[in-house]
Amino acid sequence: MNIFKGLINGMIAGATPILLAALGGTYTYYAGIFNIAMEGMMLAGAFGAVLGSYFFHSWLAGLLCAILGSTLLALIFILFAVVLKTDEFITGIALNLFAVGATTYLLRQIFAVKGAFSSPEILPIPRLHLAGLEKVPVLGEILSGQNLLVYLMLAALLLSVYVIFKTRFGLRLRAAGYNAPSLDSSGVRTAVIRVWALLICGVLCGLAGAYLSLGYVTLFSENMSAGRGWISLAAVILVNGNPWGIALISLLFGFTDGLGLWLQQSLPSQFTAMVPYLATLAALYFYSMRRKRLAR
Amino acid sequence: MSVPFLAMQEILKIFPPAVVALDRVSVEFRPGEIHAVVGENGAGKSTLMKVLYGLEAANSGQIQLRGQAVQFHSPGQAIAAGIGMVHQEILLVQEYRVWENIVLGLEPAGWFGRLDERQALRSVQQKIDEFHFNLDPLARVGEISVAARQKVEILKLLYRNVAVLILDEPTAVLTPQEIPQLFAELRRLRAGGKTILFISHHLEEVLELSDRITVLRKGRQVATLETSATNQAELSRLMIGRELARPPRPAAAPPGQPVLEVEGLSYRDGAGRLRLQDLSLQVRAGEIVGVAGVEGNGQFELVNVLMGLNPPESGRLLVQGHDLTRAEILERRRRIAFVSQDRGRLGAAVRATITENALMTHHRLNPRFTRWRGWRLEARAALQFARRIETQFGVSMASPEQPFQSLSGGNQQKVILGRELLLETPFLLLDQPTRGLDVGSMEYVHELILTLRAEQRAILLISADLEELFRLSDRIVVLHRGRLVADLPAVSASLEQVGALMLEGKEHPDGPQAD
Amino acid sequence: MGRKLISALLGVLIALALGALIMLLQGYNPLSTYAALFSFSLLGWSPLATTLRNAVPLILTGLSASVAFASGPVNLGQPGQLLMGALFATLGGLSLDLPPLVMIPVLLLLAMLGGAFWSGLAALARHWFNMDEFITTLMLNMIADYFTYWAISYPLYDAEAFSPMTPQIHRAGWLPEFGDFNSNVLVMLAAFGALWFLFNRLTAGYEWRLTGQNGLFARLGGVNIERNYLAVMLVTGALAGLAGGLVVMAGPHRFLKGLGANYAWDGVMIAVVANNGLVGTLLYGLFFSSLQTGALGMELITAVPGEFIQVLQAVIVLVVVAGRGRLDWLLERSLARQKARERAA
Amino acid sequence: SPAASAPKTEKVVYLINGALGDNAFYDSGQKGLDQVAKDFGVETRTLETNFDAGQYEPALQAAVNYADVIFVISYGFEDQLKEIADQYPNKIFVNLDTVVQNEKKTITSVDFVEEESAYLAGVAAALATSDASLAGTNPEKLIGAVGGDVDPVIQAFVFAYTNGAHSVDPEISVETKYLGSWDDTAKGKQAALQLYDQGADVVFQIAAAAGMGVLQAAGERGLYAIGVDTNQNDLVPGHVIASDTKDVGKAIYEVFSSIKKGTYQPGQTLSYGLASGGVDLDMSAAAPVLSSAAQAQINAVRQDIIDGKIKVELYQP
Ligand SMILES: Nc1ncnc2c1ncn2[C@@H]1O[C@H](COP(=O)(O)OP(=O)(O)OP(=O)(O)O)[C@@H](O)[C@H]1O
Ligand SMILES: Nc1ncnc2c1ncn2[C@@H]1O[C@H](COP(=O)(O)OP(=O)(O)OP(=O)(O)O)[C@@H](O)[C@H]1O
Ligand SMILES: [Mg+2]
Ligand SMILES: [Mg+2]
Repeated sequence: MNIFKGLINGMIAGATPILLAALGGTYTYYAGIFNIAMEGMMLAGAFGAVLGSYFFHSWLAGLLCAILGSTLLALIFILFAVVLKTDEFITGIALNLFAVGATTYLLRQIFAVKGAFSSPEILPIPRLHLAGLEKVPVLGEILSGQNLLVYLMLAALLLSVYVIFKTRFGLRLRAAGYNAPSLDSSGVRTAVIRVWALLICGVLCGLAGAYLSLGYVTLFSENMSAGRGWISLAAVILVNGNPWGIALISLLFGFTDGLGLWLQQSLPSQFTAMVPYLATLAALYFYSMRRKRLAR
Repeated sequence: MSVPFLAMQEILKIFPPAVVALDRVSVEFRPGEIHAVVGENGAGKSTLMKVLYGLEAANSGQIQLRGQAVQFHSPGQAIAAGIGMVHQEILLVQEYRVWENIVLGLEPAGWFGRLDERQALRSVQQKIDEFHFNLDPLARVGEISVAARQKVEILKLLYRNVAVLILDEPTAVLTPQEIPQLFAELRRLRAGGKTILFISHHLEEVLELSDRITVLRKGRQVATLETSATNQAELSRLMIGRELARPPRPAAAPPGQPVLEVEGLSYRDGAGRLRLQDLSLQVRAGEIVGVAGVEGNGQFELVNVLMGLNPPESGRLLVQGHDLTRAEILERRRRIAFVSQDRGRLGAAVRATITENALMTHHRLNPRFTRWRGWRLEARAALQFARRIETQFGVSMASPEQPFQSLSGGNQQKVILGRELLLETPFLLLDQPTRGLDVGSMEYVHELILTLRAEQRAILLISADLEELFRLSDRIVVLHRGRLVADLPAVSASLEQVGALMLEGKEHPDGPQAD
Repeated sequence: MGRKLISALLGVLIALALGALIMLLQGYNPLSTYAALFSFSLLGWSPLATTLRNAVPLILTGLSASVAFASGPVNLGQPGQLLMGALFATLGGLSLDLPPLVMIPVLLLLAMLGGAFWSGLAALARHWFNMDEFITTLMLNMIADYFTYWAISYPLYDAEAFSPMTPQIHRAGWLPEFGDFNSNVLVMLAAFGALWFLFNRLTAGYEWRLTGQNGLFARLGGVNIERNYLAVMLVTGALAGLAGGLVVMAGPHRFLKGLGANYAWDGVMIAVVANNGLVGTLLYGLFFSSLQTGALGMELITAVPGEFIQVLQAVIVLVVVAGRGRLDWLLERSLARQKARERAA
Repeated sequence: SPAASAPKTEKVVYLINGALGDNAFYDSGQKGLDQVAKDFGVETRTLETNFDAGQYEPALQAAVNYADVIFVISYGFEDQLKEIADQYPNKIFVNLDTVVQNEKKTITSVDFVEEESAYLAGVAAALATSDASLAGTNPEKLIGAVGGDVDPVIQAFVFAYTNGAHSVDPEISVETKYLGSWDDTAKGKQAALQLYDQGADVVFQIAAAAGMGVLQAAGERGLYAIGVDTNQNDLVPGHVIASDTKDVGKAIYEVFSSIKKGTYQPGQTLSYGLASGGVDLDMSAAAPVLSSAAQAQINAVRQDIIDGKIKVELYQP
């Protein structure tokens, strides 16, 4: 039971940052932006979170600074890809490099440390104990007591489904991706919609980063996004931006990540570490085959 | 006279580096008139309207609406001021339903920006009823006819309560039967007080519909006339600067052996829909067969199956007796030359050089262009070949090494024609080879096609322009919903007859119907 | 070409100026920092040799990305292909012992085979299952990382070592050095020449380029798109693999942990700033190598942290790419303005 | 005369294969270096190569161009170190944590006997997991370890840790998870959480920066961890029972002092075990977790090892 609960909790923990960032990617996906900068945005968010929490002695300030950090990257993306019309792929690659360099550089300049920065002064984002949920049999233990950001992630998921498919903004957002000239000639500037999409993506990636550095653990380490932004991107592309599909893929990834560590009892650790990536490939395989079948 | 309703004054528009699209054009529009703008391809008609609609910024000049100088930086501002535009190429979101497309940008919304679907549907239905448009607001735009899409575009503007409607070549995509219906709708709108700016190449249409006509030629405003005071000959002279004399069609030599033989060809698309159904067709040497049909009735699929982009479900395809039904594309290209309607997508790699574009296919079929058993390209031969196309087809270019995209549309088409004709294939598939060309280039291509017929080549010509079909074809076949519904000798067929077949799939329709 | 060069130089200068601004804000002296940076990478034979030597993997992975992108496939798998190339070369170097004249070419071939094997997996996944190489190559990077790590931790582990690494390969497989200069540069130049010839003179290269610009057009022109896709993936994989082989054969002469750490996105980055041009990739590869090589010296002399170079590289990429074409655009616009003024007068 | 041949010692470089900021191994060396700079007034620089094999040789070259004395943690570039040391026989090379010797025998190696302290860590873990008075412990005889990589040094740690635990109670089993990463803290935490879920009460982290996640997991679960390399007992107060320290800084300081004093001899291998204080199990904390009885028992084992009464088995790969 404990072990099962541990696996479920591990799955939630692994899925949260990926799902948050991927939801951000959904907005840019529907807006017709090829956004690969989620990795960098997440990292900037993680750094901002620690910075804010440490200096203002408040996790809320940390959360805000996380959003600020990744939104800053989103703004650079906007400047180059939307205003100056630089290729989006290139902008994304450069921003990812920039995020790694800049956070490492600032870590050294601000905290005079390298590698990782941890301190009791960094206040983590609290867990939420929901009295009502705790009483639910079996699931209660899992449903309650998760990190605040886990609940925020759930809210973001539901809100995104609503915003994208049920609101005026959502209609325009999807039109921006389907047919930008049509939207423009309808009197809505596609560029403005894209700016909003990127800003929302920035906010969500900021939350994802905050979860990494203030939620799951309480410290910042260099490159701590560790490829999760890429997995988010893969998730978005895999299911064509469908938020429910993204949730599924994120959970799958979170699950296999934890499973990998379990499998070490019978396999060398290098092979178990491959499991999430193999799972992503498998998901891609099934998805491609399904698409192929549908096409026939 | 008092202040004009809407006036464009001294509009100058130069596309970098130096294309003067509009050369100090001044036009006034009156309230409640249908004002036609005519001119050859590239005369600047679309550009003028785009400037008015806030899609392009003029270099100088100004626009006055009811005496007030206005400046639109985006279509949104133009719409807010009561000016709306239906583009030459229809701009709708295919994935959306009709009502979604109509309200896009001006959606009724409730709390938290929630899209008020019921309210939206109600207002859309109201507009549909008000203007007697026959449309289903819940239909998906990707699945309705072109004429219906155009109605959606017009409704979209009416939903925004614009006073001025700009229609850029609205008849280009319609069949002869659909045009009167559109005109009736436009007249109704005029009666309701709307001002309509109407762009067309077709002088008969313009003369029938409009109150006044502005003629543009090479970016200059040549004249603005009362329709009642002019005629086709005068307009045509103003547009082209000379009288257009149609050369008589050379008499056809008796056609020879069958070259293209299509037997019972069927094709099903990815979604399982039957797109081509039991097609049988022959084109003989020295014969031009025209394919008529409303866009989307299988032309696209026919081209794809003939060229080997999609495998047919059943049936056979033979050229000169060789079975090419399942042949590799390269194998087909030994016997089929292909000119597509979409130069940028199918006909060329626009960023590559002219030489590189000219060489395509030849580099595999003609050993002259390679050395080392085909492994290495013979650069000099390729260059000479490009030069040959330049002289033989009268292409005006600075150098064969310049990017293909730096050529004008007409010259691009000439390079493509040169490449394909010099393949010396017995059969040619021409898919709207004059689309987007101006009158001069169009004449050239037409003559070339007739010359090819004289050389005993077999030609299948797909065109949306019925006039072109009648002018060039020996026989006309009609595609309707993926079936060949008629095979008529061109001399004895009438425009109305073919139009009816295109729309209804049979002759003598009981009345025009869009969907 | 002239205008392209000017716009590139201008971009780099603006980026360096932005870097100087950051340093000023942080209280460093930009002039002495840049002086230290370039004197440690370019001034003198030994720094120059180091720069050249470090440039080899950058340029080869850059060429791999350039050729792939220019021909269509989005091969982002250079890091993994490099590792597999290095592993294959190491395997060969451990198990074979031939005279150097045979040994070196054999190991280079093995390296290319390793890279091509890895990119070939992605290509086949696309060919058979229609799986997007953009994602498969990314995933295969991670898998190659762990796989090679396993290989050097267990089957190939050097019993005398303190961290995961293989024993040294046989001496015959070591690339000869001429003074400070390592002959890996010669191999890279040979590969560059061959690639340039292939891309610009051979029928295959012509087809790849036109497919990259417009695949449908090429397909209709009779080009065998599928076969070319496979060929491009294999060749670009082989290039990245060669990079890995050269890293082993020129440097530590064994496969050790962290071998490909730094080349993760560098190849793609260089291809992107060079706009997928081969010559541009060569030049930018040298330039980025001089930045990376000089970073250590900069840190030693001026105490500006080496991470600064990473920031600077990203700024260069953005400025150069955003600036590309902007010069043309400005020029054309001013011409149009001038003409408008003439007409209006 | 010794004065004439006294080597130059104005500039000192500390060159490491990894990166500072691990709160542990590399940082401890940095502390010693800072002390050297302060006490002897020499110029010091630290070069990090971030586990990037491509940087090893250039960094080494830059180091010899700049410095007179080079302290180096040379995992991964032992070959290059030997070569360079042969080329520059007049420079002082001190290799830390492993034993490396060049042909000219000029490299001095500092070898830490990590088995001795890890053995003690095993003893501590075994005592803790069977101590019912510690809050949260269960009767299961299971302890855990989280390693960064499967490499010989980490395996040596685990080997001795296991032996130490068995010396207390042979029925105790040791579960180990490897992260394949030295900096993914989230993964470190997840691995530790799984070990706690399996029933372990104590987890020994041997994963540098990623190990921070292990310590935080202990805090979250109200269970126990053992830190590594430096004293990490106060990082998560009340949950780190001890730290297996490796005082790289002390070694740097002592070797540099010997150079200054003129007692330095190149080519030696200096062994830093429990006896010399190079490695230790540090239980001091603001609020120590282990009972004084347990501490006394551990201290007794330490003394036995120093006195040679207990022979700690060395790991053989
Ligand atoms: N974006 C552009 N950049 C450069 N030149 C352009 C651009 N758009 C139009 N032009 C040029 O401006 C001129 C006028 O074009 P415009 O589209 O207004 O012609 P048109 O009269 O609408 O022709 P058509 O009947 O083919 O629609 C042409 O020479 C065209 O090539
Ligand atoms: N959309 C466009 N974007 C950029 N340049 C364009 C565009 N359309 C046309 N041009 C350029 O404008 C110039 C004139 O084009 P246009 O198509 O009007 O030529 P034209 O005078 O009609 O010649 P032709 O009769 O051969 O078609 C060409 O050099 C072409 O490259
Ligand atoms: Mg037009
Ligand atoms: Mg034209």
